[in-house]
Amino acid sequence: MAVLNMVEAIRSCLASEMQRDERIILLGQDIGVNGGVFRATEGLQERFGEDRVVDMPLAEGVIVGSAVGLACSGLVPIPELQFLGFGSQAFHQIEGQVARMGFRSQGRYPMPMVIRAPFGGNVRTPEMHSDAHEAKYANVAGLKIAMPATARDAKGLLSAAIRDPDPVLFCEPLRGYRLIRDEVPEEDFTVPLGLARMAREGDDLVIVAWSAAVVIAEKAAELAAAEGYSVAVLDLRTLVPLDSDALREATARCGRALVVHEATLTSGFGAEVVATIQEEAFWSLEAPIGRVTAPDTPYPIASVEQFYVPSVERVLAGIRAVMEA
Amino acid sequence: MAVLNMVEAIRSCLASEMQRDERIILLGQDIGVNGGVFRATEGLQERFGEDRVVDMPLAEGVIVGSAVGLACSGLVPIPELQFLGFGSQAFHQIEGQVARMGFRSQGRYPMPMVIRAPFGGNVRTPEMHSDAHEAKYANVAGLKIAMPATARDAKGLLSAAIRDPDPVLFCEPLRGYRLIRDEVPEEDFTVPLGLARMAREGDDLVIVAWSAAVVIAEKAAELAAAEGYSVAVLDLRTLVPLDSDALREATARCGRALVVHEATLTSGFGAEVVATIQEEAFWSLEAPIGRVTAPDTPYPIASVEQFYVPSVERVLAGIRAVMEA
Amino acid sequence: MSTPSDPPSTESPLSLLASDGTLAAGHVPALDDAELLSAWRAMLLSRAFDERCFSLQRQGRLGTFSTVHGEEAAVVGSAWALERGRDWVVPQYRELPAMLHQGYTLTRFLQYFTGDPEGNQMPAGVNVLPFQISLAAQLPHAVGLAWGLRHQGSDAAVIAYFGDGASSEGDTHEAMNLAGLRAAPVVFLLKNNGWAISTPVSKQTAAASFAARAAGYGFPGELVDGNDLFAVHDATCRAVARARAGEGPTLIEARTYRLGAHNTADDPTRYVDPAELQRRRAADPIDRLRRHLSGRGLIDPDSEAALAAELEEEIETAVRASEGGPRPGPATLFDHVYTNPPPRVRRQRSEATGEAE
Amino acid sequence: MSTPSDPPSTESPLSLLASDGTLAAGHVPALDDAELLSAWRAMLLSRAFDERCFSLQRQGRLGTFSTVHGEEAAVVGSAWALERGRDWVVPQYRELPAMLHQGYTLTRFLQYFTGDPEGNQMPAGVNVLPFQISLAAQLPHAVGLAWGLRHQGSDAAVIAYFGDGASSEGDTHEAMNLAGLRAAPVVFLLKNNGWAISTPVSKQTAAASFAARAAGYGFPGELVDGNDLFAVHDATCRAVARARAGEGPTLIEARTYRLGAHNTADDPTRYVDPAELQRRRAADPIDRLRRHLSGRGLIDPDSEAALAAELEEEIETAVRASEGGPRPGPATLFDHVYTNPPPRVRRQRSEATGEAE
Ligand SMILES: Cc1ncc(C[n+]2csc(CCOP(=O)(O)OP(=O)(O)O)c2C)c(N)n1
Ligand SMILES: Cc1ncc(C[n+]2csc(CCOP(=O)(O)OP(=O)(O)O)c2C)c(N)n1
Ligand SMILES: [Mg+2]
Ligand SMILES: [Mg+2]
Repeated sequence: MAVLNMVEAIRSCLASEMQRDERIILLGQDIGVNGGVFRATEGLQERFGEDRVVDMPLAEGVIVGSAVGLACSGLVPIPELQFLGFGSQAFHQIEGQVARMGFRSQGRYPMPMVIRAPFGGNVRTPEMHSDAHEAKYANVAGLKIAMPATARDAKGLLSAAIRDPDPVLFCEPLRGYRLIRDEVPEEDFTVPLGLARMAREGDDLVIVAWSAAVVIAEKAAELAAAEGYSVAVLDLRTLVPLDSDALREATARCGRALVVHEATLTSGFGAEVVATIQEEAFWSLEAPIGRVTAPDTPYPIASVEQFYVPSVERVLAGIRAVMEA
Repeated sequence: MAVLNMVEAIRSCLASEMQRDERIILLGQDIGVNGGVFRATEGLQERFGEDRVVDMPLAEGVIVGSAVGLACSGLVPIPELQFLGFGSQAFHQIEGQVARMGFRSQGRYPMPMVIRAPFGGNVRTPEMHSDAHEAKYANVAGLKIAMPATARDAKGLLSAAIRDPDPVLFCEPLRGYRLIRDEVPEEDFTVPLGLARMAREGDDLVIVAWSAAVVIAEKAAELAAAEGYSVAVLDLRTLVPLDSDALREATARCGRALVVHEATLTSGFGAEVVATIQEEAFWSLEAPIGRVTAPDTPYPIASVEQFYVPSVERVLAGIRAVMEA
Repeated sequence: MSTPSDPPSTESPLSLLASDGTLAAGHVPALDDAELLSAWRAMLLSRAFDERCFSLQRQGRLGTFSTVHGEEAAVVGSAWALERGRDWVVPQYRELPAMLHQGYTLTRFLQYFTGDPEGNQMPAGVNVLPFQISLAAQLPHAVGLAWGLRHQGSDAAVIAYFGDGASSEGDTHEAMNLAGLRAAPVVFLLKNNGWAISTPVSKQTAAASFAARAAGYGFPGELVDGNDLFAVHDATCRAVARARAGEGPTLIEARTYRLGAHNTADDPTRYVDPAELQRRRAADPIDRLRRHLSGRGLIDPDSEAALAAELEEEIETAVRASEGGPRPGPATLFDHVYTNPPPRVRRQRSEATGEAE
Repeated sequence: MSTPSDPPSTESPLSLLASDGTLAAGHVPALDDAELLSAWRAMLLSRAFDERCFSLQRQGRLGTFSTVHGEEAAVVGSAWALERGRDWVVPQYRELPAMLHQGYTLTRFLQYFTGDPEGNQMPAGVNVLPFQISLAAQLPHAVGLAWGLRHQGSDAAVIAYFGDGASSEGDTHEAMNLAGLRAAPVVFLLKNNGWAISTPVSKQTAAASFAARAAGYGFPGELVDGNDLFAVHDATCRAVARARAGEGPTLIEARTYRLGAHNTADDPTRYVDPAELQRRRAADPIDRLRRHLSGRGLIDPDSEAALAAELEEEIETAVRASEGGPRPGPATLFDHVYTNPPPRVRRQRSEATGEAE
């Protein structure tokens, strides 16, 4: 198996899916000649032509909105938002259209669409490029949301998302594009949507995380081991569907849980994880579930982002707090 | 004290605030000659002139976006979204601009703005008019969110929101416009943002709700009394700031809690309430906190909305489930 | 007013049918007598159906809806340029006759507005997108649809309807700009009916015409008298021909007038000047076409009365067919939301319906 | 190219300064010699500062930023039509000279791009909105600002900068349409620099010019040679005069060219044709103005060298002033987010900073 970083895994997945299914069409800003600002689509226009890898004008609303129409015509569009933060410009199309068209048309126009969008901190971007908006989309009924934390999952979940008949928002961690590297099977495979991954086993406490926060969680768990705490890390992989079985089982085993995410605290998806755990495994809980998140402030200027994005130290402190509660 | 319905309370509040502060300017679709599609601004254009009550073109983005500029010029804009559902068209301006301008400009351009927006079910509207999107906005750092459940609070919170230097999203329950009627002081008063209201006292279980769901909760609590359950109803009034003291105290007293809201379950604001309660009052909890919400599906056609919006019966069943857990 | 010999204009509306019912000298209509009579029939059906639905709504038997009243020539004239089964209609919510032209039925409309969501499901072969409540949100869809059809080798044209109000939304701009870039086979049919609820066009834009906007996207725009069936049809036929030939989009602004309320919840007496309404009623597109058809001897009061009775019957049949269906139940909340529902949604469905997961 | 005697055009760019540095016959520039030299100075300062910042960025001392390189005439020519302290600048992110004209400083710019958010705080009296990263989101703000100022009796003009890419956003349309309706005193200055990152204008729109869009909003649009200081200045002065006189907005499309990378993270060799770049370099606006000023004897190589040294010094002073300030700490996450922070945010601040709530 080849070791790939996440952007390589995504690129190779897109290529093989496009090869497999000629209904697939990519659209987005700077994805053609430039190969995407992070090179996720590098070489694809050369290979599949300008008709299937389409440079779009600078307007997120119509990048997503025209994808709705492309899907109605029978194609499988994969629009790219250059950054998830600019998905807000397309929010009405995602929330009001993509997520509802199947329902509205009573099945006549399903939306087999994947919206790809990078996000996430600690890469020194300008304002609004790093924000973790996943909770806002998780509250949109009709969407599914994938947030891979490994290169292997990036490929397997992206293939699954493309083949899934429902619309999927596929969030890619900017920091992971180069830094997350792991073994990725060359052959065709999918990772089913809705199945969490136990990234690390442990008995005392389970950290629930997704996307690049899983890496932080794993490091903190490692350090906690030195303090005598056996900490598991559960990578949700997808927020919708949410793997409540895995949440229940991990909590039943550990009795204590901590959620870690890059998004702001209030109404972040961590709240849903907490609510689900206490619904599913209330009687197993030995302490309040902790949350280590960004504060309730906008993503800041790069010079202070290390105070904003949950760090290994803050997660470790969170582990201690839950363990000592 | 006069008994007013909610739309009357809002209208009279807007009038007295505009009288008090000539920097206030209202802008929105159909708010002038027509007085707003629900008559919330009836008579205000006649009284304050076309320069202060401005009929806007049909574009939510620029209704909110120009309000940002009006605020930069020193005015106090009160944009109206005809329906909260169409706030999605302005999401980038609310999330990316209104909520961040004070931070971005490091205090040079605060946003003393109130965005008014009706929403809520059981009024037989067409698609997208009833959706409860509050959780999406609660995840936007920099905003405050008010959701009154009584006519008195509508006036008192709206005055407080207008005078608050931070931007406030003010959500008004469509069903309450005519049906929620109570005593509203004629004189000037404010209800502070961030202070929940104990709408009903009780010892066995506390229902946490906001906006029109409070009315449903009160009715269910009444019925539960007949079954021997003493049920309190805590009206949050504002989601941001969140009154965690009130949540802690109510849970400490009752030991059991149930959240009720019109929005969809997953990543709804109920999750934040659950997470906060278990953080603040874990050791008082005698049973898992329940959630009675809409299912994770888009707001449906009017003929089946009674199955979608939490009903008195479903809340009552929720009470029983938590009590029996 | 411009005449058939002038080039398409964005300032002076194309006019082919004078208010006295005479056709512009030299204009040979593309509609033959049979087609013309079918258009006439569709306009009368629309008017009669509006009235029937309005009264059903007042009796509480129908939900809130918007009539076509006054805009029949704009909708029918444009739709009659399409070929059913080949071309596509992307509606807003006020274009029922265009949907019917494509194979949608009165019964489904009534079903939908009495509360059965299946009424918004277009049967296979009916090339229509669902009603769109979010103003202008359908325009990006129309462009994507047109682009996608062409991508797959079709020569279909897509007509997208929207209003003067919807024109102000960002979606309209983004969609038109993309359409120009991709030379998408789409006809943007802007029905300027004077109002967006209570907002007059004068508060919607300072532009002299909406049609002029097309130049800013690199394709032609044309202003037409929207109460003139022939003018609307003529302009749309040319636009559809351009679309099929791969020449790209066209924007047509059809100036018409909303003779009724915005919808059944609206009270236009609050904001419409009665004298203005009187003047506009005198320009009713149905009356104008009647004068023309009578003048040519294609109809007379007897034949019109017979037709009216036939339409009444058709409407009654539809009303009866739409009634007595099963009341939708809680499963309706869930069906078609997801093709593969998440387990949580399956559980919610089972809780709501009592059915197994 | 159109000349001063022609009416403003949206098709043929206004050109006053020929590439050989000669001024169009009959044109009397509004800029007197002193103003002209101050504009020249601002252009050279911008170029030199770009170079300095680029190397600071490469050394890791500055964050990602975008140079003005190539667009100096467009920015300076337009900003020099404004009166500092009276008029307003609403920037995107590539208009530093216009911000400096209003009283913003190099030091603040460096502060901001080395990580101190206070660098984006405009001191009182500096009539500038903050940098805007969300493309076109500033245009509704500019319209609201212009409207609000006028509402309060001011005769200030607001200039809003944006690019060819940003023009495609819905915000641009909504803002222009509202500006027309409210006759807002705003000048929309579209710098068409040929690129939106790697996307050429030919993939941004099918329109022949952006300036033509103004007609669709009921106000004038004008195309100008954006590398011609005099043309940009002349058109902006007329637009500002209109704004002050209550005659409403103007759209100016300044055709220029991005001679550098999109920003310090971009590699334009992936998509820019080197031959094209060569051609564009030959049309550098600074060289053109140099020829003009030399021809008129206002500068010579000695004076330019002296000026360059002076600018170098000014830049070094700013670099030094921006250094060694306190590193921002966790309080920076919280300050100014809310004026009255919710208790939860107060607690988060106290946890992050160790300070009392
Ligand atoms: C995005 C959005 N904003 C607001 C509304 C509420 N609304 C419904 S119809 C309407 C006016 C529409 O006017 P126009 O586009 O001219 O269409 P018409 O009704 O005249 O056919 C408004 C404001 C909506 N449905 N969608
Ligand atoms: C709403 C939004 N979408 C995408 C981006 C990412 N982005 C940053 S600059 C840029 C290109 C901008 O081009 P243009 O408007 O022509 O301005 P220029 O950089 O040429 O001055 C893009 C796509 C953004 N900042 N904002
Ligand atoms: Mg209209
Ligand atoms: Mg550009």
